Amino acid sequence: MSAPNMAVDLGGIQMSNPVNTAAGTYGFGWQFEGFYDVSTLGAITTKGCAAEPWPGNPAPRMCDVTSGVMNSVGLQNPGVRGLVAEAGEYLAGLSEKGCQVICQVAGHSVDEYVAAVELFEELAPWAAGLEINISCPNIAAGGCAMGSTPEGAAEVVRAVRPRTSRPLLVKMAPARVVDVARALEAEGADALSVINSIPAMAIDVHTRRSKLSRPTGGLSGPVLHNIAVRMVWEVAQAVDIPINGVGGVASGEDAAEFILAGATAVSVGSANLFDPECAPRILAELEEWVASQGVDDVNELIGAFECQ
Amino acid sequence: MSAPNMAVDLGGIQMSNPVNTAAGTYGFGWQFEGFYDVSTLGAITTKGCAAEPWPGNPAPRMCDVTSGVMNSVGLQNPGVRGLVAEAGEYLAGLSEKGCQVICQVAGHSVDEYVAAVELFEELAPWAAGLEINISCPNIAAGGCAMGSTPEGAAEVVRAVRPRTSRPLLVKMAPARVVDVARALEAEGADALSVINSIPAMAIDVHTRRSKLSRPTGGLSGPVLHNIAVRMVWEVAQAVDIPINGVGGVASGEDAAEFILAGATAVSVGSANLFDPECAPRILAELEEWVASQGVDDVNELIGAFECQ
Amino acid sequence: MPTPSPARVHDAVVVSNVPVASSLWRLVFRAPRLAASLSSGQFFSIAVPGEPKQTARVPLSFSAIDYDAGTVETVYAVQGPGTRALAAMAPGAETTVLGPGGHGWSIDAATHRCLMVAGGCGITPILSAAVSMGLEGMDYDVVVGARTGSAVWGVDRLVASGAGNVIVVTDDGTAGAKGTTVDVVESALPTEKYDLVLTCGPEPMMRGVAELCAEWSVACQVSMERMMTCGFGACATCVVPTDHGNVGACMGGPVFDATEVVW
Amino acid sequence: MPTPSPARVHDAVVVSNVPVASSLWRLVFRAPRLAASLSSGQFFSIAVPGEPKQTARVPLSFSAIDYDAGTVETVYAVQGPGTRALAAMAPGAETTVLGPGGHGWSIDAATHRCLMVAGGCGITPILSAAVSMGLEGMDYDVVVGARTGSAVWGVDRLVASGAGNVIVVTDDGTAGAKGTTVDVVESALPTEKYDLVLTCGPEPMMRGVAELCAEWSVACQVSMERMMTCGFGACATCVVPTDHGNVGACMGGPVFDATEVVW
Ligand SMILES: Cc1cc2nc3c(=O)[nH]c(=O)nc-3n(C[C@H](O)[C@H](O)[C@H](O)COP(=O)(O)OP(=O)(O)OC[C@H]3O[C@@H](n4cnc5c(N)ncnc54)[C@H](O)[C@@H]3O)c2cc1C
Ligand SMILES: Cc1cc2nc3c(=O)[nH]c(=O)nc-3n(C[C@H](O)[C@H](O)[C@H](O)COP(=O)(O)OP(=O)(O)OC[C@H]3O[C@@H](n4cnc5c(N)ncnc54)[C@H](O)[C@@H]3O)c2cc1C
Ligand SMILES: Cc1cc2nc3c(=O)[nH]c(=O)nc-3n(C[C@H](O)[C@H](O)[C@H](O)COP(=O)(O)O)c2cc1C
Ligand SMILES: Cc1cc2nc3c(=O)[nH]c(=O)nc-3n(C[C@H](O)[C@H](O)[C@H](O)COP(=O)(O)O)c2cc1C
Ligand code: FES
Ligand code: FES
Repeated sequence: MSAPNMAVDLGGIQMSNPVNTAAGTYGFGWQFEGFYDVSTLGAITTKGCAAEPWPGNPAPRMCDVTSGVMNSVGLQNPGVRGLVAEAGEYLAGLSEKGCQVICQVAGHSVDEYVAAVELFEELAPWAAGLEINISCPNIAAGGCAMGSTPEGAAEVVRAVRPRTSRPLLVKMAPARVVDVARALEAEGADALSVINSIPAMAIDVHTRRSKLSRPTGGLSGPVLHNIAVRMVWEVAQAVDIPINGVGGVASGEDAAEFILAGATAVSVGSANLFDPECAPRILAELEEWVASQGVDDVNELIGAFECQ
Repeated sequence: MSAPNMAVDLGGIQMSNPVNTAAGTYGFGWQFEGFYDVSTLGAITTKGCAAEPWPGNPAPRMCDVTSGVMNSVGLQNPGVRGLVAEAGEYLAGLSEKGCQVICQVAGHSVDEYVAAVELFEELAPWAAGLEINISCPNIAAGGCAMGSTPEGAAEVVRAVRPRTSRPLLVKMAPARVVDVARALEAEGADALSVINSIPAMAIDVHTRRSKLSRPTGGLSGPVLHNIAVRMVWEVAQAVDIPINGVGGVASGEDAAEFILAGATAVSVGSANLFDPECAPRILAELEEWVASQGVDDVNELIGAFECQ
Repeated sequence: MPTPSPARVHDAVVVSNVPVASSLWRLVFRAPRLAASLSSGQFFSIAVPGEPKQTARVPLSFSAIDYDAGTVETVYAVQGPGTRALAAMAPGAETTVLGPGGHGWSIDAATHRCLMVAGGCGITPILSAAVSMGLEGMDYDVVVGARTGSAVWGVDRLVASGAGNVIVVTDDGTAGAKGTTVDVVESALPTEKYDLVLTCGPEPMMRGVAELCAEWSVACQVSMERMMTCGFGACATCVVPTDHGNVGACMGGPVFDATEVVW
Repeated sequence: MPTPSPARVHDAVVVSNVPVASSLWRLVFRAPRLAASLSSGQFFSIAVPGEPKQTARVPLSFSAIDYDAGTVETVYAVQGPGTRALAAMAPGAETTVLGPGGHGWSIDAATHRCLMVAGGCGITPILSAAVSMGLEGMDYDVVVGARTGSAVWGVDRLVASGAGNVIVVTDDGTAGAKGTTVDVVESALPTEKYDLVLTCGPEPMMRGVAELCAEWSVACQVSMERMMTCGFGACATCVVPTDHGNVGACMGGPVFDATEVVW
């Protein structure tokens, strides 16, 4: 049997395979070139960038918890210009080699999102799509403060949608996902990334303080995988636009679960940090699984979960 | 130094210590008598019971996931009369020995909740309080279908509140906890149990079917602990009634995190199933921690999390 | 109050743990108080530390007990994360076991002649039943089914226990006859005078055996496998539908009278 | 594009792993390619399989390398779940290590005389610095601080490396003088002619040393500890505030020029 077709269309982003990376866990991509040829992935998503640089939160920004980590990075980023200066050439080359580059967009307010989108339009012609992050749990304004209600989420997309003709993804918070997804689809989002990290809290019981520099942080890793699969499944039944499944992917089986639940693409997140060689392995395992299912195209398996 | 005071008041339920058990993970209590003297715990919460017996869902009702389990028991229960016939005498004795018995109440509709509360009023004089379960993720009607919005949650409590003068707890779903908690407080709930298991999905990628007999189930165990701590902290800041922290407690430190985040009592859940001797150990560890904090009363530590 | 399970948490130390057939492993561990308390067809649950994907204990039957050494033997199939992690436990590894669990085979001394039917890793509780019956000098035959020859284990031990006939069948005919255990039962029941059938294996197989027993009015006991979270009656995750409602396999089973089970 | 980290994932086998002082353990593992690539003050990150509470790798400095054997030595403090699980790894245990990470001490051959200041498990990268300087025949003294005498480790090795003075201080005076490393630095800087100070230990200690160095205009390098999720510049969880903004400790450190750090 010949190798199955692995190419998918994520809301207009033509990926050679479904494996993408999750924003904030993959830097700007070049960090992984020492481990493998990044262009073998279907897409990468770059760290969320705003129009102007953000310093992020103070340390400690990370703590270990059961089967995962919590972070409070708070979207430290060099701004769109900084990204382009640091990695523009590299990312343009990556895109030429057939790996799609999705640039994540951050903002504290609708105006900031618009400003960042406009800068990407101007400076990043190589970007295959933009992902609007309305779900960061670690910033005081913007992020999940806006993205956790259908109204707040819709407002952001309504404002940025007219500013770009490129595929527009929205990174969703793990809250009220069905209502928010419907609102985002109605505003013209081309695809949805489901989900961002889940707000959580870890207290050092000896000092009585948070283990992070903020009271709460974002939980990620294998710990949230089954919650994310459920949310992808719920969203897939509610909207017609494609979904990028994110949360706890560390193996081909984890990725396959998302695809069966209805995801077109799958982002590898924290696993990149624990196991920097994992993404190509996950792709290989996924391809093996597709072949084992007796189909010749991964697209036949999207949403192929069988309700008993 | 003498042993610290561990007695707490959970919305009118006088507990000799903060350790409670989570409904559905502790049967009717007698199942643990072979492992230790159950009356040493501050309280136990019995499996949710409805006015009439429920058969629950078909097998498989449980699967293992990373650092936890998922279940779709669906509130199988013998009905209030069945509970009283099976365990009434035992529970009355437990209550006499100073361990408070909290009876959980299940229903598919407001009327069924009311009917169950009335039966408990009639048949279970030994119950120190009733816990209304508006958060089961595994039933088609009632449960979290009603408890995930402030309106639905309020409706149930409005109906049952006048039927009992005993302390009324409400077991909350892990959704919109601040809004729901405020609504429940306004309707006269005496305490809140935060949280029930989180809806999640596990797919067998070879058969493409759910690992449970339903598409989704409730995730529990260490995997949801840090999410539950965050929710307890959010609820504690929003309401003045006491909180019973539930989710992933497997050690005294886990219990201590809930108390620092604002919980008055703490329920041990799935850990009872993996490690049936754990509850008294958790109590001992908690007491040790209280002493280590240089206070002579656990009440001084409730909500003593220090925001930096 | 109803009687709580006699199960307790016992320390256990792995004595040996090796593959004995394709994907079947044989584990022997020392846990004297558990060993002394188990009876044939009961189960125990073993904690597999260090495997994040297996938080609950793994429930297992036992195949033999060495009372002098205080050890328990079990034969298990490597299926998923739990049993994979179990197979990785080396001699000397420490863990805890919970048991005894449930009730086992109920074997009446008046039984005339028994047929045991094991499919796959169902061999484990069947072997312990054979050993018990052998010690009592009872009359029994055993059918052992497997996918393929390399997956067959236990025939020597069954013979040594005192079994009359030990009949092997495999799906692909690479050992014994080609066919299923149900085929063997189908041809045996009309001709041989069995008054009891004990069976453990995949549910469709046990159902087939149970239906034949009903047809020929032979008493039949089935050992049901269910995902178990606790193993002592507290969680209701292990139910088997019976004609008197859902019954927990960990307390009301794992062995059921086949006529009670609603297949 | 900027230069990616030279870190790679290497297989590692534990050679020995034993306590050497109160709560300090010494681990030697074999990973020849890592051993060949590490330079003094750099770090590596080790995976601790089987501990659900430690998903990220544990970042550690090294104290010595045996190039012939292909082994790396590290001395670590048992603090929480990660290092507890590390301490449970027996000889023969297999895992993976990621490295080399970051940039280490930058030691100029023109350095006249160096003072090294180690607090607690900060001894680890200080010992490797001492060994390097010793091999170059350079002139250096070392201050070793600990809470108490039983927590002191490495004095013999420092002496053997060729250190001039090795001064021990403990908080409780049970070994060496009673006091802190900062006290020693405070009295040494005005009188002795050091032109470089290297320090690793608790942040308040390093800050104290850095302030004294600034006062006496002595170059000072500090090895900063930060929670690290990746160790190769991808996640921004390891930042140290510097006068030119937040800098990741895993790529821009762990060794920083003390004057850059905003304490
Ligand atoms: C009372 C009892 C006695 C048993 N005795 C034996 C025995 O002697 N030898 C043996 O090989 N196996 C026995 N089993 C089955 C054994 O418990 C499962 O194979 C094991 O739990 C699989 O876990 P896993 O993580 O390796 O596989 P998983 O990936 O969890 O599952 C693989 C398959 O095994 C089944 N399974 C998984 N967990 C359980 C469970 N807890 N209970 C029942 N089925 C499960 C599932 O249907 C699944 O399809 C027994 C089960 C029970 C309930
Ligand atoms: C570059 C670098 C080199 C290091 N070298 C050594 C060494 O040679 N010897 C040694 O004993 N320790 C060293 N550490 C610290 C070591 O990584 C931590 O002690 C270890 O990660 C603690 O993990 P834990 O789970 O045991 O404890 P936890 O329970 O996680 O934490 C205990 C305490 O240790 C600190 N800590 C925990 N994790 C980290 C981390 N990833 N990075 C920094 N601090 C942490 C926290 O502040 C916490 O208060 C180094 C750290 C870094 C960043
Ligand atoms: C260190 C770190 C930084 C992150 N930064 C971002 C970010 O900039 N934007 C974003 O949308 N998500 C961010 N996330 C969330 C991830 O993209 C992802 O949604 C989440 O971690 C769940 O996936 P995982 O379990 O595979 O990690 C970050 C996660 C981590 C661990
Ligand atoms: C097998 C099982 C059955 C449960 N049944 C109930 C129930 O009847 N009522 C209820 O409110 N919660 C039920 N729960 C949820 C627990 O009470 C608890 O809220 C949840 O498991 C989180 O706590 P834990 O992580 O400590 O288990 C059940 C959980 C499990 C694992
Ligand atoms: S496994 Fe818990 S009741 Fe049977
Ligand atoms: S640890 Fe990830 S960037 Fe430093």
